[in-house]
Amino acid sequence: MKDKKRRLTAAVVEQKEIASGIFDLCLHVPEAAAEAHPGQFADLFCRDGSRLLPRPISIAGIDREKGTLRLVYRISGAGTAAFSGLHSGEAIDLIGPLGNGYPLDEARGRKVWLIGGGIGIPPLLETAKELSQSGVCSKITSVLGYRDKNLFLADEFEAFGEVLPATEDGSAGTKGTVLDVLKRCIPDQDSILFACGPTPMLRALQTFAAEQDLSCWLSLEERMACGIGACLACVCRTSETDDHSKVKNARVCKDGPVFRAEDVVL
Amino acid sequence: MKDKKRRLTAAVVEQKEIASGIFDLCLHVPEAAAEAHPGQFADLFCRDGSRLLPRPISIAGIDREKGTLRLVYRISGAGTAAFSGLHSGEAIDLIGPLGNGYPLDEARGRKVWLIGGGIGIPPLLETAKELSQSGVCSKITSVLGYRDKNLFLADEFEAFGEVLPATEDGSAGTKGTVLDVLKRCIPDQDSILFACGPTPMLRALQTFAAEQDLSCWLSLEERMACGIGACLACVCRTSETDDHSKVKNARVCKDGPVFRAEDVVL
Amino acid sequence: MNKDILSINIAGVEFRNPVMTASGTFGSGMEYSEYIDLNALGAVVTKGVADVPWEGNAVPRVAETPSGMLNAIGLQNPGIDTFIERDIPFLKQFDTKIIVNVCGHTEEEYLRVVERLKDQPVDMLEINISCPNVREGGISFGQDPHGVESITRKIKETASQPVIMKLSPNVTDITEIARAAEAGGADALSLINTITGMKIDVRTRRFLLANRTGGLSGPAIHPVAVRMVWQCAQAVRIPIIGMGGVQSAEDALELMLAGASAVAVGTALFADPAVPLKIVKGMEAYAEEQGLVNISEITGAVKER
Amino acid sequence: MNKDILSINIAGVEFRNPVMTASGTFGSGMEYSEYIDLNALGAVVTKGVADVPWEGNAVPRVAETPSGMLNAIGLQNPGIDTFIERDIPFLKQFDTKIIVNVCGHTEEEYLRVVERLKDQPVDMLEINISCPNVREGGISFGQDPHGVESITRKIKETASQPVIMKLSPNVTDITEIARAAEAGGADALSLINTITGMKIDVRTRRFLLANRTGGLSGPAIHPVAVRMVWQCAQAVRIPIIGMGGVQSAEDALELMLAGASAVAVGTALFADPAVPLKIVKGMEAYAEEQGLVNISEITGAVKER
Ligand SMILES: Cc1cc2nc3c(=O)[nH]c(=O)nc-3n(C[C@H](O)[C@H](O)[C@H](O)COP(=O)(O)OP(=O)(O)OC[C@H]3O[C@@H](n4cnc5c(N)ncnc54)[C@H](O)[C@@H]3O)c2cc1C
Ligand SMILES: Cc1cc2nc3c(=O)[nH]c(=O)nc-3n(C[C@H](O)[C@H](O)[C@H](O)COP(=O)(O)OP(=O)(O)OC[C@H]3O[C@@H](n4cnc5c(N)ncnc54)[C@H](O)[C@@H]3O)c2cc1C
Ligand SMILES: Cc1cc2nc3c(=O)[nH]c(=O)nc-3n(C[C@H](O)[C@H](O)[C@H](O)COP(=O)(O)O)c2cc1C
Ligand SMILES: Cc1cc2nc3c(=O)[nH]c(=O)nc-3n(C[C@H](O)[C@H](O)[C@H](O)COP(=O)(O)O)c2cc1C
Ligand code: FES
Ligand code: FES
Repeated sequence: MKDKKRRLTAAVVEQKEIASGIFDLCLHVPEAAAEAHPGQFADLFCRDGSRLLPRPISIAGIDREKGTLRLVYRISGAGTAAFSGLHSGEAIDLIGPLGNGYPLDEARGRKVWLIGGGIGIPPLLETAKELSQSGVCSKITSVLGYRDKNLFLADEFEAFGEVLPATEDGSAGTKGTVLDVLKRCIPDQDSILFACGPTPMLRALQTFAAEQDLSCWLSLEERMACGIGACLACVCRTSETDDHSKVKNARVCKDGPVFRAEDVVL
Repeated sequence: MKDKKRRLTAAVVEQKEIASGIFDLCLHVPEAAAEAHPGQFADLFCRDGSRLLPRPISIAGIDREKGTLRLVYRISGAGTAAFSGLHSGEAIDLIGPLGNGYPLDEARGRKVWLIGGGIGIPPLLETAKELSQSGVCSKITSVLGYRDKNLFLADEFEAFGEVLPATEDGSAGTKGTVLDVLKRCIPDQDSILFACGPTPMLRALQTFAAEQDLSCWLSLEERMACGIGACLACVCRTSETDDHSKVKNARVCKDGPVFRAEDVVL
Repeated sequence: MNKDILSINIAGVEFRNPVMTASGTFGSGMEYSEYIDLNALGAVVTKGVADVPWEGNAVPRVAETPSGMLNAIGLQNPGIDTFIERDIPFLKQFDTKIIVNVCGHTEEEYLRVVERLKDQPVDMLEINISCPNVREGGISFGQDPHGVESITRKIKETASQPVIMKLSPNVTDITEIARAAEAGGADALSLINTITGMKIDVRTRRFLLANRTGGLSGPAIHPVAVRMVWQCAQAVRIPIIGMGGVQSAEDALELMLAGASAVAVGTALFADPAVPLKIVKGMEAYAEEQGLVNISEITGAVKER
Repeated sequence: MNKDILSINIAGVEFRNPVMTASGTFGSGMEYSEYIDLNALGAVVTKGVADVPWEGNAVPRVAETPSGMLNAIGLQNPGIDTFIERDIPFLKQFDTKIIVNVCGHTEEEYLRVVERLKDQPVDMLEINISCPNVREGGISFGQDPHGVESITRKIKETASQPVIMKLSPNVTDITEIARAAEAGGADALSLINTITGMKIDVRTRRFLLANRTGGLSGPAIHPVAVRMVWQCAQAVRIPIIGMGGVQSAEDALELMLAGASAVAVGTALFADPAVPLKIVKGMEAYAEEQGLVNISEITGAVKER
């Protein structure tokens, strides 16, 4: 019988602040690293007993040999603030990997466009790396949206193909959003889009992909409790009745977080 | 205007386990050390936000020059278990010193008997030290009750006078309790007793002191919330209606923890 | 160790141990079966099921609170047909008891589900008359003693399995409701369901939950659960399944000392899926330490100070 | 900064800011005055006072629970004579409002206290009809709408100060009680008092509190307080003072957005005596950040998502 999954204790390898309020955390947790795929997430627990629910954080890097996972997150409340205080050697509990991840096989022979906005950028990094290593796709272009000229992680994407940044304040790359970049250099029919970012960006991208008739996959975010598909907290509206719920509600944590753009209602 | 008292942050100087489950904690917290008297206590806060109430721990040593307090405590639940994991340099919050402390002046010219049971022993150590340093009393005898032959702190009491240990299992000193020691060598009328320990011990001592007509002071324990006299959680029954409550209830945290034996009903 | 030290009996049903999952936190066990061995549980209590699929509420459906959480799932469920086709066969693979939690907007809806379950291989029914997140029915049944007695009686007339009535804590006098359920013929009681609460985001000034209010669960409500179990244990003779904030063996034992025959674990699963099994182990250790022949000896055994 | 940005008015009484102390957690302020400047508080709400001294319950009177605590002080108090002689003169040294919390076993006892306070320099009365730890009277008043209306009316007839009725959360429908208090002429409502809970020591199998049950307070109950304040704000027109688990400016603001005109801080004082002043500062910062002219603009200003 396969070993049961369980709450794991990871050791902090290192952590650094890579932009204001944005932290890059490397965890040694071989059981999780062995199973992880790009686009999946881990659910991190707080040490403070008054905060029960885990915090979902996307997997930004996987080193199966070293048994490490890389997570990049923004401080946005008490839990992430506490994580940011973790030092090398300290422990943090988690469950994972969770969710489906990006369907890398769908990229076979295609031009891949990775579209990331803000704190949605990190999971695309491991996606780029694995696509590139497997040689499955013909080309990788990363369209990355930032607030300002602190283009965290952008340099790492350059190893895998062209990087087209956009900044809200126009301080680097295209002034505006990732959509402004895409509208300038429209992906051709051979393309596939993998995206992660804030809902307004995903919604705009969904419309864009529909208009251009492009294959597009979106990674969604929703408030979660169990993280594994049992509690039905984290649903998103779907276009069709899905088989699990028998209503038009898919679970972001289990059926997602990555969905085909045309399958979800944002 | 005098500065207001407040929740203080102490730095752990060092901590060691001096007997199984019993920890000796030295804290750098000059504001509290400057004000502290033997027999008072500090109220220690847990870092875990789910545990709101402070833990009262008696002051076992005061170094006003170094600005440190020494606390000796037994693990008896989640809070003390968490304290036992504190390392040098880490921070812990507290309020204090709290309560009245032993009336050292009452010992003037008398033979002092310090009667401690188990985890009630530590606060008597600073009491012994200050009595000895001030030279106010004529003699100090420490009657210390332990479970077994791990006579924690007993060696330190020896610097201030005779030490008469009792152990429950008879593995050291008198077999039995502190009462068994006292019944063998009954203090004379010139004596004053300062005691701290479990309620059954204090009750027996109260009876003994009444029978022998001895001046005796007891340090009581009770469940607390505020620790400063406002919430009326920690009352003990008194023989007379007291002035604060107008009923026969004194506050252990504020009016005590040290009471004249005849004033309280145990 | 005495193999049967934890075995208990409620309304004629034998349970391996008194540790169950709380309805709605465990689905029908599929997802958690990757994390824990369902055979080690006293029972799986399934998510509430209605006569037809329910969509539930809009998101966000959950919010974290100090030592607890609010949920307003709104009883999303795939309906009794899918449940019978998919969930019951799944659970029958395991050697644990199956308790099906039933919900509805009206008496008729409840009865339709109970009717459909009549010839199904499930061990007990748990009737949720207390879900605070359904506006039409739900809460009104659970807060009115007459309504509770009447619906209990009708369900008992229809059901082929023993019936547990699950009570809402959002009432002035829980014993009144408990007595009404007993009078209606309930075989057992489950308590407590969630306490209605609310959270507001002060920056956006908006309700955190789309449904505005949600049900508070988790350790925060444990003292209320202990109190209500104790009150009901004084008021009725039928067995009680206690729940609300159980996250350790101690919490479970507290509910049993207060009067529960078994306990369910809900929110604590989200913090650690292995919690139910840890509780089983902790109970075993306690039973031996306290020299019990069977854990049921502690049910209601709390003493005055 | 606008000096009056936090000033509020409840029933004609002007408060420097909306932050008060919760009755019973602050005594009459003497002890906490060593820790905080009472002049910086909107009001001091005193411990419940009765017509004669009360002994309160046996110890232990408190127990810790996850993110909360249980108390069963049992309204120990020195009686109105001592209160008038000692506590009111003490409080009059400060430039803050004085709200006297009144308790009793019977209507007559309440009225005797209210009568004695008639010519005293106190700003408001808060009538505790909801203390769950007094067996004779207390809870029955607070849980029955007729009782609430009747006692409110009688107190209003006697009192010379505006009257706040303090409600118990241990009811099926808090709005029914709130409306009854309003109908009886209450000038304002305070809510919530504590939720009844219990804790058992599983090793000794004994109740942790001598009184068996106690009142749950602290952050654990905050979501319930927000919900009840919001419900009552929809149901009545009189102002509400919100309390229950406030430990930060955000918690306080949540209650105000839900409909409270002011807030009180209780249990959080035990974790940090400076909390009320930190809340005042946090409110100031929020008011400026959100561009408010006065903090009362946010009372009841919660929006749909
Ligand atoms: C699938 C998924 C992947 C994510 N990946 C990342 C990532 O790689 N990097 C990153 O910085 N953030 C990511 N997020 C968002 C991240 O989960 C939240 O920022 C985080 O939970 C906030 O926790 P907190 O304790 O700081 O905030 P608090 O506001 O104190 O959290 C309170 C509760 O709300 C939940 N919550 C708050 N914000 C969010 C949110 N945006 N989404 C879901 N739950 C939320 C928390 O999990 C917690 O249960 C992801 C979210 C999801 C759903
Ligand atoms: C004036 C005074 C002085 C004390 N001095 C010492 C000392 O020097 N060394 C030492 O080891 N212990 C001392 N104690 C006892 C100590 O306070 C408790 O052991 C400690 O609070 C237990 O906390 P916990 O989190 O480990 O246990 P938990 O059981 O998790 O605590 C839960 C709650 O109960 C309270 N509590 C539990 N046990 C006691 C107790 N015996 N007395 C009062 N409150 C309790 C805790 O403070 C907390 O609020 C003293 C108690 C008092 C009242
Ligand atoms: C996410 C979630 C969903 C729930 N769904 C149901 C349900 O469908 N039917 C029901 O009777 N109770 C439901 N409950 C209530 C739980 O079964 C349980 O009574 C309550 O949460 C208290 O237990 P806990 O604190 O251990 O979670 C739900 C609770 C949660 C947290
Ligand atoms: C120790 C203690 C004593 C209390 N005494 C009283 C009281 O005398 N009168 C009263 O109306 N409420 C009393 N309360 C209730 C509080 O005023 C308040 O309503 C409740 O604790 C919720 O607020 P909190 O969570 O901030 O403590 C008491 C609460 C505590 C914790
Ligand atoms: S978080 Fe529970 S189903 Fe997704
Ligand atoms: S603990 Fe509050 S009065 Fe002593």
